[in-house]
Amino acid sequence: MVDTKALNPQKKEEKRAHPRQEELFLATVKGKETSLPDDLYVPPNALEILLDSFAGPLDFLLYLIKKQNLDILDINVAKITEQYTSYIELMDAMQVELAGDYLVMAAYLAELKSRMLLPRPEEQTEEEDPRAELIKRLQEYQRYKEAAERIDKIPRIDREIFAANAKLPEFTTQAPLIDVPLEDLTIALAEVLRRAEQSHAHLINFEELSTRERMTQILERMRTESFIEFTSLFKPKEGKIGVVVTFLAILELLKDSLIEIVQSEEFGPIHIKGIEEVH
Amino acid sequence: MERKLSEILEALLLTASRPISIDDIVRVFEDPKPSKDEIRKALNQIDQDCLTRGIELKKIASGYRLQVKQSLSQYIAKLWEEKPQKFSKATLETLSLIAYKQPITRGEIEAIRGVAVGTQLIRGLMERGWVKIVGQRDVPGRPSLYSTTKEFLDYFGLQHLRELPELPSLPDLTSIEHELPIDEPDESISSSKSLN
Amino acid sequence: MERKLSEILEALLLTASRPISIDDIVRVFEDPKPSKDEIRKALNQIDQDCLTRGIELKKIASGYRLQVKQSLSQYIAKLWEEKPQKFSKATLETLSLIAYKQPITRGEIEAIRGVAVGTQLIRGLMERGWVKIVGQRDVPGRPSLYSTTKEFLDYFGLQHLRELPELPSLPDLTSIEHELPIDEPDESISSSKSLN
Repeated sequence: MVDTKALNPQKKEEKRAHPRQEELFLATVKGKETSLPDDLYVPPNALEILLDSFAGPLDFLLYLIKKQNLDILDINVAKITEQYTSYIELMDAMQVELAGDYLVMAAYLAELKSRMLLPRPEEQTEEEDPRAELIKRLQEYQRYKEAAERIDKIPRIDREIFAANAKLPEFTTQAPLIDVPLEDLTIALAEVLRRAEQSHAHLINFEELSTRERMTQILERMRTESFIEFTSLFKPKEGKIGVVVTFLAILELLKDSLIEIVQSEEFGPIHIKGIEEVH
Repeated sequence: MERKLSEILEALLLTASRPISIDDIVRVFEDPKPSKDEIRKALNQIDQDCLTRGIELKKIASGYRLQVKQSLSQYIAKLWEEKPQKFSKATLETLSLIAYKQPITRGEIEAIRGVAVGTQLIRGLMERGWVKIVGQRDVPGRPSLYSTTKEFLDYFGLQHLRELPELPSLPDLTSIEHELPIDEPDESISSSKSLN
Repeated sequence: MERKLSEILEALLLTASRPISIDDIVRVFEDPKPSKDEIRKALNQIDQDCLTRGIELKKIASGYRLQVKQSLSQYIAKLWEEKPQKFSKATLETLSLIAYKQPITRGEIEAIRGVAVGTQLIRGLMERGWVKIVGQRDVPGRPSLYSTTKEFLDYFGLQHLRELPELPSLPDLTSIEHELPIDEPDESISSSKSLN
């Protein structure tokens, strides 16, 4: 059962054209159909919640609780959690960030409700209403969330700003440009792999370097020849290993759709050629 | 000479792969070095010439940069083979917290965002050169204090932090106390609007 | 229009990291596309304008490119000497990924590193002559494939890529479970030694 649904992503585009949300989002509060307030930003693909007393995006539910139009004690937090879980399943990898946001919201609600339900210990009587604390935190977060959205709109390098570069002339410098010991390179790679290992938890296999080198050599040759006879790629003096390496390199390039293998007639010579650029 | 100087400056700007400052420029010359004023004049000359060109001279935090006029960036995007990088919400929010509240510790960022900030995320920001450690807060654990860098401003084409978009103001806390009708515009918002 | 076209072309030439052909240029436009003749005219215009600039238009086999006039090379060299750029961790990691995993796209590098790779970073490696584009991967966007160059091998005194130091083997996933003391030999290693 999946009673959550992601809002149509194309609403994002519509939103751009019409900054106000107009009638795009609707919610039902205590059986009454309600349009969303203008000052509430509901992201595309918002998590929609379906409860007895409320149906609509979670963003709006939180908004109502903030404004005390809805009592947190009336809210079935367990149901929200359940719907959140199925929502995550719906979201593809791209939206995981958004899903994380809703986890935060759901957690707030759960925490808030549990605190409201528990009898308050005597010595904490002057403690603030947990709702006020929640509101303060949400508001502070809201400010920076909006600030982040504004920063995201500033023109930036490689998106709206493109730095102009011309090719360097030939030149020689007295001073050595940089000094990189070879080990640094390996250490750097070991480091990046270790991190990749930690974050992805899967092995990244590195093919034999000689195969990689051969792939580069073949690609380079194709820049000038574009049509190479298959057999000319093999150098007898490289021996069996050389043949295997070259063959593996060809298979890799084929797999990556970087080359094609063609034969104009049966038993005719085999050629490899680059993939035609599609215009 | 004037003409010649602007040619040299153009060549420098187009090959530095980074913004260059007037000091950078001065250092390139043997004696007699051009004065800073002469350099500024030549930069103005370039700026003028750019009116009929595809590029423009932009002054940003760490110096000057020649960049494609923004009205033409649509064409560049077509030729550009890599999709522009999108930043995750987590990255943008962390970056904006550091930008607006610097210097700030990771704990303070986490307190506002309500979720943990991954080491990977901060490391990524530091590696891009947008964020740096500027000190330690004098509390137990001595957590690092983060600030944004000139490169951060360069990346967004800004000269100063104050050019960042204004931080949204906090809604009035007292107005939340009283119940508001759902389907009518929120009073607190309309009153805060009148402040702007 | 003439003027405008040459502005667009200049912008394209100054942002492409490779020479661009007239076909490349045509592709950038929506209908009505400029004719090849119009493009050639606009290129001529740029060539003319460059007489008083620091750059010149060059036609080479694979297309056109704008490059700094050779006569200004002494200043460029000075700028490069001035700041003997230190290789950042990001640059080293990118370079090592290109070396060990070539041919590789920028997206693939980013996927492994977990953070974005700036355009300038790759440009820097290409300008230094250590990295070059050897093709385009046949996927949407046709991202460039990067490989290391002969100069790269020369710099490190290598004849072949396979002479690069062997990669430290990745930690065995199962062995990560239990922590091992650093200064004592790993059991698995000592047991494999006994086989020799």
